[in-house]
Amino acid sequence: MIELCAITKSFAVGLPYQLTAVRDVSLVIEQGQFVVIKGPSGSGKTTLLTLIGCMARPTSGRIMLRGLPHPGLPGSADSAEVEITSLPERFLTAIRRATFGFIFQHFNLVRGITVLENVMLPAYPTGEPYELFRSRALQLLELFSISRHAATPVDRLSGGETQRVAIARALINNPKVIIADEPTAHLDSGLSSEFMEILSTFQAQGKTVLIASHDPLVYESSIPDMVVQMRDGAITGITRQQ
Amino acid sequence: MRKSNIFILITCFNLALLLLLAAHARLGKQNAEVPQAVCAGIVKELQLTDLCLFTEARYTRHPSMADFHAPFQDHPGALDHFPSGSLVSPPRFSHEGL
Amino acid sequence: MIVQPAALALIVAALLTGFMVLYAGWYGVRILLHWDMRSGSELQLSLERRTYLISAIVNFALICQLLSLLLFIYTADALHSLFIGAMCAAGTLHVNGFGYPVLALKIVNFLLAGLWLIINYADTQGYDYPLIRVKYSLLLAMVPLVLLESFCLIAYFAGLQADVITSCCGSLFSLDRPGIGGDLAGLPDRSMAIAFYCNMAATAACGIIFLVKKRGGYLFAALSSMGFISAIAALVSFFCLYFYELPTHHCPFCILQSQYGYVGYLLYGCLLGGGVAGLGVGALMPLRGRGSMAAVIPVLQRQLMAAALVLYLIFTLVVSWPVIFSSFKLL
Amino acid sequence: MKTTSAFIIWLCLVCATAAYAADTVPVAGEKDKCPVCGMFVAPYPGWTGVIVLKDLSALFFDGPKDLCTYYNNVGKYSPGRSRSDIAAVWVKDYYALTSIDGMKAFYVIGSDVLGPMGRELVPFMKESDAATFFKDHKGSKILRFGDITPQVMKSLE
Amino acid sequence: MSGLLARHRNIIDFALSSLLRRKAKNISLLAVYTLIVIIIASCMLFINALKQEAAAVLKDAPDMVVQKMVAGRHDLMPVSRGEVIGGITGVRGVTARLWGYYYDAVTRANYTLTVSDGGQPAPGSIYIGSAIARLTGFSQGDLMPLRTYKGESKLLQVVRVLPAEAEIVSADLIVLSEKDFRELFNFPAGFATDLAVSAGNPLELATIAAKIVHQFPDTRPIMKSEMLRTYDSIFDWRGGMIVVMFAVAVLAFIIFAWDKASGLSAEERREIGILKSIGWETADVLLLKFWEGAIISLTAFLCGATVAYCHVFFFSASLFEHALKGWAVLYPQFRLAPSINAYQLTILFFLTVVPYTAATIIPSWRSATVDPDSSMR
Repeated sequence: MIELCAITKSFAVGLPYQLTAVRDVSLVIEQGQFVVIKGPSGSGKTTLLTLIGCMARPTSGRIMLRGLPHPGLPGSADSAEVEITSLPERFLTAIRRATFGFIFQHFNLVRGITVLENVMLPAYPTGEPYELFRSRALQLLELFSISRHAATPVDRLSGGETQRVAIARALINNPKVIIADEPTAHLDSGLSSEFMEILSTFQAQGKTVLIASHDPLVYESSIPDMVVQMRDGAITGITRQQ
Repeated sequence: MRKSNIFILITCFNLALLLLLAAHARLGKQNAEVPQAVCAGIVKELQLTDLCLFTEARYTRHPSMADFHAPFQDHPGALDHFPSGSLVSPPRFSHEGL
Repeated sequence: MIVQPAALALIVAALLTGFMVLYAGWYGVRILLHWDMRSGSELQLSLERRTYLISAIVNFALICQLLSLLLFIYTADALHSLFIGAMCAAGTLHVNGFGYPVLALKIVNFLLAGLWLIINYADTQGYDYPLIRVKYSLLLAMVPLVLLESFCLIAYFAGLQADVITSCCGSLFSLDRPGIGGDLAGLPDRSMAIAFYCNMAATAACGIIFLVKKRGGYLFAALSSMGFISAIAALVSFFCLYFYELPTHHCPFCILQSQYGYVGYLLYGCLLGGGVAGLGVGALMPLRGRGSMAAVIPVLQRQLMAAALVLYLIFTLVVSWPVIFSSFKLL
Repeated sequence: MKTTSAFIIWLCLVCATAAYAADTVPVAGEKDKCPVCGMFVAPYPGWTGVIVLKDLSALFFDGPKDLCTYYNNVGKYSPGRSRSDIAAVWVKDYYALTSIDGMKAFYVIGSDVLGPMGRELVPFMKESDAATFFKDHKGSKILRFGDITPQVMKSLE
Repeated sequence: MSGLLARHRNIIDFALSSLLRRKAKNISLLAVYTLIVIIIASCMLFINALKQEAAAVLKDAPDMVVQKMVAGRHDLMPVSRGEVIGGITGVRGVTARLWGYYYDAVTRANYTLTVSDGGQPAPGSIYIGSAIARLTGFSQGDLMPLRTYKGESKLLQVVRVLPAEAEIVSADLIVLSEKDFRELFNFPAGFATDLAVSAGNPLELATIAAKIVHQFPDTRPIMKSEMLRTYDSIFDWRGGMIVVMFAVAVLAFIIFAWDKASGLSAEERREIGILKSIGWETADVLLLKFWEGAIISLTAFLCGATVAYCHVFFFSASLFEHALKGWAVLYPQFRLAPSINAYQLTILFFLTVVPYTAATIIPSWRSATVDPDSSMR
């Protein structure tokens, strides 16, 4: 479970051009939920995702993780509750690596290296034996039927293949939460619905899925459990689907 | 093969090469004992004091026999032996051609 | 001034470490002044990022320090032929007043940098930056010492004049010479050896007690520091004689030469490593109550203690070897 | 008759070996160690002293000081032997570095020249050499072999 | 422990991938770096081999040479002083040395003429060094003309060419008889160039030298240890100067390396942003940068040292030949006894790898602190 309590994130604090991207947001996301955050661009969706995904620390407010892995911190059981707002970057990164898988707007693959290497990248600094995560990466490629491209540099892939590589990379460390930021912005309708289908299978596996999007194809689909509406950094409404 | 393995192999190969060269040096030192003994024999027989490395001036031919003002001794144009002494040639004197 | 590749290499290393440590010290001051863990401000974030740079720099400085300590001693040893009367490093270092201070500072700085890295390691294991002030105060203490060392090293090489008449180790470490060398050599050899063995035994006992009962960390640190000093004293006054098989030669440097199989590097390496680890145990003692450190430090202390014990054991075995097995006998 | 000739042959042999013992000085090898202090002798050829026993075995010393220590207390270092077993004593003349008869040499003590074992008895064949050395190197006394008593040895420690 | 090792290996994998992606840039960096290592290493190996050669060859040089000085210059030494010096206690023997220089206007080379103490060769015949034989074409049995002090030509028969392997001490030597030597230069009888003194006990040399200076204040004794030390300091000095000169090259290279490490392109920034957002920590990126640098410097260091060794000992340091030859006409050809040791490699490491590493620390850190959320913006 992820719980946000009165989260505010400001940039350039104390300067004339101070900007508050997220304002007093409180939200509870249960394990296994499929959540879409919708809103126009500049509404603070992405900033909220970076805060939840342990990439940045809020200016005020608290974020609690419950039942999620948190390596290096006391309380070894995953059921323990961790307050992540004031952790050093080192620990935030460790949590991010173990808990979250990210899919970015432009997929953000590292150019010039192969598909396989791109998929394995998040596992490199974990110190896990190479053979282990390599076979996992090959399985994922198999799952998304792109194994034949394993040794191809990512620059040579088509849009759909790139998307699937990005998803495979998000899954390499076996995360409990998948975070996707405007994943369908550059995809045609066919690929977008394929993408949603794939994500819904993750939900079926018990993973939490968190998407920021202003694409109607995403938030009007029947898949999400909850749609959070944002405007100017604040939540303006929550729609739950049964 | 993993890239890191290739790198480690290449580095090991380089190190082995260096070790091989160290072994070569040891061997070469033994082989050099004979010529060095010949040299030492001539040094002893002729009571030599210096190596014949640079024959251009007496302070470079016999550095250990030269004195403090040696650079001024050979010809008026001789500059200090380093660095210009080994790079600049002396002026040509008229009496040399005779 | 002696222009020689090894001297140049050492000067380059000294300038680099001096400059880097000064840079680290400057940010150390800023961290001490502005550190506020609860704040998520940009200043705090940038300071947190600086800590990575500073530990990278001290890491670099420590490795540099260790290598240059070895290179310095070896160079001093290799240069002895340039000085009349010098037989080994002892004479070369004695050529001018900066030689021995450089050596002492190098050893002290090595110990301090090792200590800093131990504390830094413990600190990075904690999620609440518990040791940040301790760590950066220690860094600030190191800065002037490292700068002084760099200065002394450059002054030493700048002041080296070939053909200076110096003393050889035989006279520097002879019994009737006033000064620390003579005092060390003049210590009663047998009782020094006994003191050394007792000290090592006590250190080992204390370490084992600590490992089992988790008590007596301060005592261990004190004993291992004393062990460090008594090991050097015993080496100079007693064990050296067995390595040289000469009843009058007390030089602590000649054992670094090839005739003695470079055994000195092994001995001093063990001693320095053991010293750092032993001091680390003591330095961590007062810190183990802080925040998240309660879980981290005891584990680290046990590892350090084991390392110290193993290194001291190797040292003891190596120095005892010739005493037991050589046919040479002191009268 | 037979016994006489055997005796003569025996006498010749003894004389020959005695002559051998008196004339040739054994040279220390790489492995020879000083029986008094255990040091290797070979690195200090300029100081090496030799004692040849009657059975022609040779003992090497790294300096005249250790040689005299041995000479003053033979039984301690070679159990079962005594001073009477010694056939010849050789030391190195300081100036010439040649072996000379230790019994007839002149020894300077108290000088500023140190041997491998520190303060030394510096041996000379000629008294005049000893006197020069005495003056050059600030010696304190010139001794003959017989003057080297345990008390003198004590002063060298 | 194995986890730590696995992490390093994984990161090396990626470091190699990212180096290979910018092949042209990194290979040129490696090439320049290797070249600098080669030059510095060749210089150090060459100098060290010469020092060792000097020590090995000159170990039987005279214990001490006594020169007479007049107005700050060498002057002829009266042989009679040799008897006085021979009387000093501790002196084993004194021999008068006769030697000098001869300038050959035809070849424009300086020869060293010396008289052997043993009375060889006989009057009218000479031995010549092999470099002279090579330069002039004279060989055994030929008659070699030398100009006397009067300008006349004196024909001397070459009876022996000194062995080629001894060229490092004898390249320019002409050994002749005392009679010929004195005739050639009108060298006054009763005088010698200098005196060679041998001592029974080398420990006494200092005392003997002091006594000689006391007796003849206008003389200068040069002990063997001083001769050997002269070579040590000349070579150290020259080696040091060459290293100082190449320090400029190292400096330029380091600025280049700094620039390379700190001038992050937009592409590189983006990549590091991606790495950090997918779970690489600042320390991991630092490690990545460290390994990128270490791979380059380790490879350059090892290859450079190997090539330098081959250059100096297999190709007789042919790149340095011209700089060393200077304007000398006679240049000895010699092969140095090879030597390489950990000490030299450590110095080389300090002169090349350590500055490079230091120069890349701060830029690496700067690139490692790209915000993880930068790739989301």
